[in-house]
Amino acid sequence: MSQPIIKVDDLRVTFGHAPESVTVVDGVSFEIGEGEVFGLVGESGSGKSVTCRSLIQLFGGARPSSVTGRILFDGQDLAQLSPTDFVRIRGTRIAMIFQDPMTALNPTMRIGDQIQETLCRHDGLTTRQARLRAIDLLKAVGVTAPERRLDSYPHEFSGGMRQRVLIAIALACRPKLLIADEPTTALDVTVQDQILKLILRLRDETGMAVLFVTHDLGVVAQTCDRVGVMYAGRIMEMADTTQLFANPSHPYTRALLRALPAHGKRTGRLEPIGGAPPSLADPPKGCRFHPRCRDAVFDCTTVRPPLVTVAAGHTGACLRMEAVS
Amino acid sequence: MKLVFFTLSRLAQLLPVLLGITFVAFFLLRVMPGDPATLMLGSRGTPEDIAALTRQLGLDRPLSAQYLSFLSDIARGSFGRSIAYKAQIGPLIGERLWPTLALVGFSTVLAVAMTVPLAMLTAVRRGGVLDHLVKIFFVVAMSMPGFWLGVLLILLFAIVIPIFPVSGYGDDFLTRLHHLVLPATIIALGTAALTIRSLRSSIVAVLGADYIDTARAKGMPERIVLWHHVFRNSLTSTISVLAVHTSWVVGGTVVIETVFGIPGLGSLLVSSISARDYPMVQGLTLTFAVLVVSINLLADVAYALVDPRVSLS
Amino acid sequence: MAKHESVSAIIAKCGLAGLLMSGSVCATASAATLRLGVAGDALTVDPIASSDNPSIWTELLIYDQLVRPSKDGTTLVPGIAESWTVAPDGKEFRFKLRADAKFSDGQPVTAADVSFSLKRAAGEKSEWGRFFRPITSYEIIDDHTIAMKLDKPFTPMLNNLAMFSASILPSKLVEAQGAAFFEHPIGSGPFVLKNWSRGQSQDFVKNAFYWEKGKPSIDGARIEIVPEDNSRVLKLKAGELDAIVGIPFNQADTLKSDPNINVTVATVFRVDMVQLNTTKKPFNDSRVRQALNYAVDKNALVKGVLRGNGTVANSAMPVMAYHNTDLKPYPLDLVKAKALLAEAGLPNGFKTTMLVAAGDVTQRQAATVIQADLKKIGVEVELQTIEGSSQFGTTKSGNYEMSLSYATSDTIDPDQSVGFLVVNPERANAYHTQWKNERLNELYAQERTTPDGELRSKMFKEIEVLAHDGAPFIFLYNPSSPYASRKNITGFKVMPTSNYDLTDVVIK
Amino acid sequence: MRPLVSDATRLRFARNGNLQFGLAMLSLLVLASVAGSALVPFDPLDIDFGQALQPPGWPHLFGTDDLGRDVLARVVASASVDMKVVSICVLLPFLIGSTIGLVSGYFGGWIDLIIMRFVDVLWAFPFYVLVISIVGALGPGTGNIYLAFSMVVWISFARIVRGEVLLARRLEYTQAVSVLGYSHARIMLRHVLPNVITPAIVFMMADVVLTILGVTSLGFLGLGIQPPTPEWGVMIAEGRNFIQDGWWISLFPGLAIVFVGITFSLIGDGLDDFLRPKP
Repeated sequence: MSQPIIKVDDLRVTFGHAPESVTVVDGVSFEIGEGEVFGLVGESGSGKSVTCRSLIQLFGGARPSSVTGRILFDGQDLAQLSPTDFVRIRGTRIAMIFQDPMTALNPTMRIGDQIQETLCRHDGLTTRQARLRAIDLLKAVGVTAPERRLDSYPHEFSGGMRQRVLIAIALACRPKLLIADEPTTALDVTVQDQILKLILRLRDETGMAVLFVTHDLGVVAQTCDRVGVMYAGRIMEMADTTQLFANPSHPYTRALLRALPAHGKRTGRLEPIGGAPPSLADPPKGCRFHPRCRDAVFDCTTVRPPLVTVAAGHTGACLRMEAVS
Repeated sequence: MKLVFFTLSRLAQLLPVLLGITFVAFFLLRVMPGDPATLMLGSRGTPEDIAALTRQLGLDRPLSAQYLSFLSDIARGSFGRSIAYKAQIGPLIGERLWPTLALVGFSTVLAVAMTVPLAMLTAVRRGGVLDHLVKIFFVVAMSMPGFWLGVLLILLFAIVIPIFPVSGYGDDFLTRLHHLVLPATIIALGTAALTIRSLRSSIVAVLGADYIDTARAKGMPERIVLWHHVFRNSLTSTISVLAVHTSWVVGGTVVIETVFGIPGLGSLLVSSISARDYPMVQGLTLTFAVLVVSINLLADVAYALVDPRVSLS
Repeated sequence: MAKHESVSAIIAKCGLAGLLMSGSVCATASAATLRLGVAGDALTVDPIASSDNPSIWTELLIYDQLVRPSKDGTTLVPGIAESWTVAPDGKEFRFKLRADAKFSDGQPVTAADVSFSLKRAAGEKSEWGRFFRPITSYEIIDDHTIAMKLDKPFTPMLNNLAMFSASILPSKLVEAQGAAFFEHPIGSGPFVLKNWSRGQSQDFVKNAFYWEKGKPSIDGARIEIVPEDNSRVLKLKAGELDAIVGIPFNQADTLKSDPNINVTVATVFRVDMVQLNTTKKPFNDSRVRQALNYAVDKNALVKGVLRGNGTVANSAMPVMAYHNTDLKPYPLDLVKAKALLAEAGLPNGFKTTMLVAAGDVTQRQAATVIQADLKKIGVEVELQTIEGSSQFGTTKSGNYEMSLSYATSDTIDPDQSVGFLVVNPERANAYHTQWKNERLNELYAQERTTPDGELRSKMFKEIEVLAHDGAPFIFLYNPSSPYASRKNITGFKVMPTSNYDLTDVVIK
Repeated sequence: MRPLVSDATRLRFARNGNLQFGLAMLSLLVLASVAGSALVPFDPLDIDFGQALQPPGWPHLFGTDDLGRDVLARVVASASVDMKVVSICVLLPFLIGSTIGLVSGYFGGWIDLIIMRFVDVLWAFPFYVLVISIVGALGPGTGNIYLAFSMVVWISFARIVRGEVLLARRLEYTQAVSVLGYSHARIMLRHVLPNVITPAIVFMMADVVLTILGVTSLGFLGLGIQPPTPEWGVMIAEGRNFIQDGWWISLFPGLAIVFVGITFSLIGDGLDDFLRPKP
């Protein structure tokens, strides 16, 4: 792995106040190297989105009551930054694209203005310069006739086109890290494919790192260099993508893989595993997966399994790792 | 061009409503117990008098024929003759229309000026001290009868601290504005009490919208996010919220004009009712309804101007 | 043009200043215009179609009459006629018009205008025809001299010619324009109606051709319609008005303590009463009507409602010439009232309604007191508020049971009031009560042909007694009329005939 | 034995400050309406010129009016008058409007079309204009006030209930019961109505606030309840003429109206939370 651009260490995010507080992200650590695509995969509610939103400190409607841990970005501790300093990092060095392109663009603003806004702000371009640059960006993300489409409104675009626009906006100021929070979930399959290829191509061109959040292992296989599997706010297993698919060591990962209809072929979503994800308000003691784990033993219900190295660059959090693998 | 087309098509949609309005205004007086001629003349009007007035008002013809001639009169801009003023109703209403429009316009401006910033602030800092204070203030404001507040404000700001006129309407723009400050404020308070809550919740919704996250993720400072993104998008809901309350605002002028002696449609309505000037009352209810419909149409057009999705779809 | 601009500039400045300071700034800027607050707007300015006071008072500013009441209301003085003679047999009146009398358009007032106007006033469409029909022919002697002939003597004739309905109109214009004339009326009175915003204000400018030299001394007047009594008082105090009429009695004392305001209590020819519709049961029974009169505590009304500004009325007549001062008002006597009701077959009283003018404090107070008083003899009164201007129309149509009202005299001779209030059939059929007394009608016919003097005085006194006993009204009181002006105004006066005179007004 | 009120409900109530406070204010109001005249030692109709325009103090806590009547006695006496009129003016449109909305939404089709066109048209007439015109034409009096409010306000309830019915119709249970072959009336009353009426009930509380303003406005304009019956709007109108030397005549009845308004705003908000718990 190349030099890490971002290093997350023991991230913990809690919403609400005791006794009704919910810790949504509970001790997550990972790092992403320059030019690397790191995938976070897991069921909905496993804390993937909150994890990546913590990196950019945008939580939408609900603000967490506490965020602890260290986030080292490009040698800088993001947790130490004041909100105003953080504003400077967003859009310029860390950019983010969201799940639903249908709602992520401002409906009352022309596409061009939405792209130019960020250029004028961060790169100090004039409106004219920003417009030319916006045309280039739209071209780069594969929007045809960008000159004309700059003056359109979002509702005149298809979903895929809107996601391209959002990528253009995210990439406008050449960020070092792109956070993509399920960017293709809301799109249909053919468009999904185009968008994934676009992200990879742009990664190759710019050398940025990508944090790619998805619940689709097929997408992971196609896109990510390395992947972390999240369950109930914790990372269960982390490995190179090929390694993970070839040699999954955590029962949860294996359950996920079993649920894929045809291994390695990206066709569908995860099929549910028996049982339901636990409530984070009252999580199971010990390993959080134990109530649904077919290999669980008594210790699993009391001891929190530490993250241990299985092989080079491959870690897992399971007490029975050796036993089961 | 699209906007013109939009306006015309909305207008076409409104035609049945306008027709319905004439229908209601017409039958409002016909469905009342007793016949209009007797009501107007009183119980001692001689049978000949009643017969003559009945003929004069065309009440001896079938209702459908009366309604048709009522419609054709309106089409020719005639509302009939006022009993009290012994003159054509149209010009009398025309004269009184402007003070009411000014009052509605001014109070709407004030209501917007109160609603937008307060709704913004309370939405952004929801649960805060200001949020609670504003909420309490407007629950109280909504419960205050305008005529009572009018009396108190006259005492306070026209007598104890004489900075506003006691009543009446000025001769030129500035004096009129001066005369309208207190009445417009009262109507605006009532309106804002209704609008501020709905606007606050729609701003809260906008604040939670994905595109606001996008804007923030772009590195836009909070100030710009609020004014460029939140404001413009909540403007559409401001407009629709205000449009919903138009009829309340317009209706509010009736009592307030009477309190402040403003020679508008509302005070004319009240005095015409006391004077049993039924044709005038009929013309005025019609005018009020058309006014509400027109303002709603204006709101629709404004909505289309602000939100590109409307006129194009 | 230049003048026009400067006027609007001044107005604009006033507006701005007004926004910053207060309304009173405007007063000093347009010092020569009197701002007068009144309660109601005129309905028309056609003299023969008016019977409401606001219309009448407006007409008296615009038009002149041949003669007019003196300011103390005791005699008649020259109007547009500088002199007149009456034939000894009372059958001919000869008027000499002022040579310099002109209408506000500069055209002279001629004898032809006089005969046209009075014929019109006596005509079919006139509400006041009976007042002028005794004149059977006119003789235009020259441009400025006219003689009127009567078949038989008619004592109130000269008084009637002093009424607003006898206003002299420019014959050519009225004939040419018809009803449209009254949209922009031309008269020879002291003021010209320049602008009329219905329900809001009337703007008058002074008639440059007015015959009385040096008058009016103000450039114009703006009459503002402020229906609410209290608002009118407040606007005067705030300096938004220079003068007001119709001050509620409770405010008169408070106003007197204001150092910037002069309050005057005018003695006017007015009587307040409750009209009783004698065509409706039980008001057709005189015992019931008398019972009501016994039940109302009029002294309390004068003390509590009028604050002492008035006297208890003994009959339906204003206190003026020939008034019967020996006649005692109905005393408060509940026992007698109940007995009378019992006699009439209503020992437990009855339910009824009473019309009350909206927006008039005094009327409302009086109505509430009367209501409480009548309840004591079992008469339940439901009040119905009604716009003052339509109260007349409603009672005229007979669509009422009781109506709290009042009457003022437009002349200084009691003939008008008698004819209006107690004679039936006449113009108002005993002020819409439909009460009828043959002896009274006879006396009315006689007094009209009897020359002024002791005999006529006796007749009027008997008329009052008859009205008192017949009781078509609950007789209440003869109120005075407080009016007020700011200290910088002099010469503003309310006449005994209740209209206001603006010709002598000076603004300092 | 099963408790009448479940623990969850009790907890929801315990946490609902708006509702508790509103109900406490309401009980004060009810007390004043029912027993008020017994608590004040003056007759609201007693005229006494000697006591005219007494400022608030002892024994006239709220002062006296221009005719020497005790303002407190009148304010309290008005409570029963106004609250009775307001209740009827709210209940009648609620019943009429909810029924029409239920029928309109349930049957749909041309019935719905005609009713909703009519609602659209009536919607264009400002509330005050229509109420004042109708009462003006019919003449003052409580019966005519009820009629006017019923004619005007039902449209709000009809709209709300119809909208809810349209939502409910899509839900499976109504489709299920209609398969069972119940009569329309039974489905509407037993199955649809309970599921759609809550928003109408919540709006009814807000409507009380609008109605108290409407009813007292009529009184103020002289079109409502007629003197000498004490009524807050009439009292304010009467006191208006004495605003300088008798401000208390207008002030207290106005405060009473504000009190009613706040009471029902709180109850409305509280009921909204209570009946429609949000996730």
